[in-house]
Amino acid sequence: MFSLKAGVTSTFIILIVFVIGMYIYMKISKKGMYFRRIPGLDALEECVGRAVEMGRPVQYSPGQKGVTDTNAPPTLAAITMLSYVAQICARKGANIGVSIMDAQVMPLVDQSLKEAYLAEGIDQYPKDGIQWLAPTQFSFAAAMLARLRREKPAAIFYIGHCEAETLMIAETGIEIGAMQVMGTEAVAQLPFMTAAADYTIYGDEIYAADAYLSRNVKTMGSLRTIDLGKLFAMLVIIIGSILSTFGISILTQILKW
Amino acid sequence: MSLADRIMKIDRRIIYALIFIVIFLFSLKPMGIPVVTQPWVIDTYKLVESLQPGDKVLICWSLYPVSNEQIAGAVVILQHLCMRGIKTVHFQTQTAVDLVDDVMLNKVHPESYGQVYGKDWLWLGYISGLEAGQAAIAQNLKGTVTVDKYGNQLSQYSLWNELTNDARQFKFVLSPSAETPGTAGVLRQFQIPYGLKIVESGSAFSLGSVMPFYASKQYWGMVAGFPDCAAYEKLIGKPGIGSRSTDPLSAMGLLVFGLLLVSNIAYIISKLGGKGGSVK
Amino acid sequence: MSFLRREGPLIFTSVVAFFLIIEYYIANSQLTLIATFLNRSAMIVGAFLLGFGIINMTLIHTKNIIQRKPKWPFSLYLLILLFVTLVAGLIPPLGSNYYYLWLFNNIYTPLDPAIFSLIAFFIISTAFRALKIRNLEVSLMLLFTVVVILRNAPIGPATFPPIGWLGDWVIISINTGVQRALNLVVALGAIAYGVRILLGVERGYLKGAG
Amino acid sequence: MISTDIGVWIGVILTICAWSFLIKDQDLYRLAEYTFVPVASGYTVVQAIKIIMSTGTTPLLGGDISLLIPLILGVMLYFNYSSKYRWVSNWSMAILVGVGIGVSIRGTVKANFVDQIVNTMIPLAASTPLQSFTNIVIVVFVVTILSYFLYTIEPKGPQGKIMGWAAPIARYMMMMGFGVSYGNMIANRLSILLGRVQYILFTALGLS
Repeated sequence: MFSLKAGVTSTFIILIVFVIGMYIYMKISKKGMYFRRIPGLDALEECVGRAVEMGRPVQYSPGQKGVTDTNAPPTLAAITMLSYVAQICARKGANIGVSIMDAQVMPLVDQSLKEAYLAEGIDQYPKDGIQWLAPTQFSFAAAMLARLRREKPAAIFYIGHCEAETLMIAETGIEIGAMQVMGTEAVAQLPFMTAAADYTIYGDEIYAADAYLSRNVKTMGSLRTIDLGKLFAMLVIIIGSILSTFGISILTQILKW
Repeated sequence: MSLADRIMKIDRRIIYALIFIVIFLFSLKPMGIPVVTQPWVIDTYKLVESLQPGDKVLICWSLYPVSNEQIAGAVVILQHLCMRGIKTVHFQTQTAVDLVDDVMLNKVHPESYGQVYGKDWLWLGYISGLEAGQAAIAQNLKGTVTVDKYGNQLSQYSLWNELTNDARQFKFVLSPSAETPGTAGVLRQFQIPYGLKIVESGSAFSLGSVMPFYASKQYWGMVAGFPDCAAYEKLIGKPGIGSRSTDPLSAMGLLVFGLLLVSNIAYIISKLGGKGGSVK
Repeated sequence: MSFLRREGPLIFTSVVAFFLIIEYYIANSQLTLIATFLNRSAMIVGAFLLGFGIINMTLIHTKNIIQRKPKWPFSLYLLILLFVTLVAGLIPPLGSNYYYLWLFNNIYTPLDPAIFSLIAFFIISTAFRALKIRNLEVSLMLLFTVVVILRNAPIGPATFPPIGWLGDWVIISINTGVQRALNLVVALGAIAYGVRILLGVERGYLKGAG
Repeated sequence: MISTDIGVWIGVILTICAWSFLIKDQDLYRLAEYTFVPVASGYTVVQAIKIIMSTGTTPLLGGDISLLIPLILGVMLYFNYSSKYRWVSNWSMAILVGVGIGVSIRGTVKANFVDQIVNTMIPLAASTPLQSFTNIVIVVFVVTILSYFLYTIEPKGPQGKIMGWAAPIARYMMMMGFGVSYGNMIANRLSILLGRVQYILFTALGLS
């Protein structure tokens, strides 16, 4: 009745071990754990500060996907980071605008802006700045480029799942002289961010934003588990390729079990 | 401001104008720059040549209408298939409207080879579920679809009645692929369980994902981008979109190379000049 | 009340996700039914959310028109065209009548690649500005970009065969290695992030600031 | 033969309007933008209504009472506009996020983690020397770049020393890969532009 499907047994075990490991590390992690610097996350304050000095607005976009498919994690991570950026804006008095492509995130964006402003003791949050520009990739890009030229923000944050429109936004951002922080889990877009943006948040660094910015002990502990996962992957790859050089495929068989 | 600095701070509209001029000029006046015929193109050509008239090929479209490289590759292979009198069955994993209509009716023109819809080619339309949709077609073709894209009962077509539920009836699967599940899905759903040959129509990107499997002959062949397309068009003696595109692409490649060269030379000069004295 | 507002939805989230994850691994027809139902429900609820977008867009442009902001006639044009498209789409047969398909095929279909093609210009001007031999990192990027550009221009391999061979090799080896490593990294991050949301320790979603 | 199809010419005009972004002609571009956005929005709304009808109301009227739940949840979303009863919509968002997190965790572990590891366990000595070299490069690249993304290893002690060596090398490797992607993407994007140019020259103007 409750039997495992074929070919996923080892995956299931890995997932369970991972979850248990995360739970344990979240319990035992202590304050003052070492954490590598992430320049893109350090730059959030600086970018907003520069926008305030120049008297120009801040532009934020949480990527182009919604929350019901496999792109939910980057989108939610982008909304987490939005709440930090909005809080900095509220504190420094910067005007923030949010551009949205997938209407699914609208309630979440609205709520996180509201609560970020409340946390700084401000009742009125910039509701008019939240705009749903368009629902498809290139109609969104078209509207976003026009909005950037119109409003001339001094800081652009483009974080979340994104595709080809990244470079259009980045290049227009340079044209209007904005400082740009971009981050994505979409590996194919990282080269363009590296070339065009001032700060790039690479791959899974976008998921670490909460732990990194809040120094929350629990979430920091869970990052330790990710490190162990990476070490596990490195080890298995090294041992596995050495074994397969000699024609032994036992590790492959175990992982495909 | 020195010349080097001026080059580095050039108005980008000059670059845009250069791009426009080069691409329009070379589209209008092709120079006939030669292309290399890659081994995977020859393999694809030989595979189609080895088929008998009346053999069947499955085409799994996994892209949107903007992927014109992949579509161009599929068009030239489909033209070759039509020439050889081979029957094709199409389905698509993306919801884009009228994709195959556009490709088959406006670009391949099967009627000019004497092919008739329903007898020589069939369009099953959009199959939902991405890779699950591919799996359904592989395992249970007859049970998955009952009407074609136009909403007509499939049972009235002679080609449909020739088909069985065995995926091995297809001589190979052609996969024009730019989106998920694409050729990776075809590999998992058709090649590994049924041992079908796969031909990919992709772009230069496909090379990275295809090569390991091409070496093990799981992917039988490939047309990767316009240059391969042009080479294939030469093999079947029917110049088309590929041959028309290679010259502008060559010219643009050289233009980009030149621009990068100029910007770096300017950069070096301004660096060297900067050491000697102040540059204003 | 607090349970209905915050904890309740959070627990509901975790339960829904738990069923979907378990269903992937365990063969059980009841579980599959539940998972299918949940997936379907998410599709339906997600479709409702588009209303938020349309309301937002309509409000913004109505405001532009009422306040006579600069270029307000454009806003009027947008609202009219939105209305026309919606009406055309809702005439039966839903989403496939002649007028709706005409709008789609003659406006949407050419504009999509037209906007897409702007990237061709941006990608070259970005390369012109950013790819300079500033330091070893950027120089390496420049070097490999140039190799692949020359490999992809048909004239490159045709006049100088080694460039074709080298270009193929870097795509097969170096690109594969980098992409695979980054995919692994991203996958681990996403899994851990998902688990953190299910355990309710992540700020942001429904938890807000503070 | 110059085209006589009005649709083709609308396409050409809109394409040129879109390209006018490059030379800062605001109104022409705005025309393209304000034409594109409502049509795309209308299209998406019609798709959404189709989804609600085909997976929701039609089976519901056919007797599947359970579908009342998502339809009610969908309507509950609109409590978001009320400041007092806003929390009601949290329940609807919960099912969306739950499904999103669920489908992303379940597929990712296998497809993007385990399968990627399996694909990277390749023989370091293959049939040809070139193939062996390729395989070694892939394995070395993957392992080095993974080490760069370790967050919590302190840069001291023996493991810190290794990290200190590996980190810059990993960055160089990533840059090489990014260069390859960049070069590839240039060709790809140019082919999109070329498609538009050919549309104007050959489809509309009928040159050949």
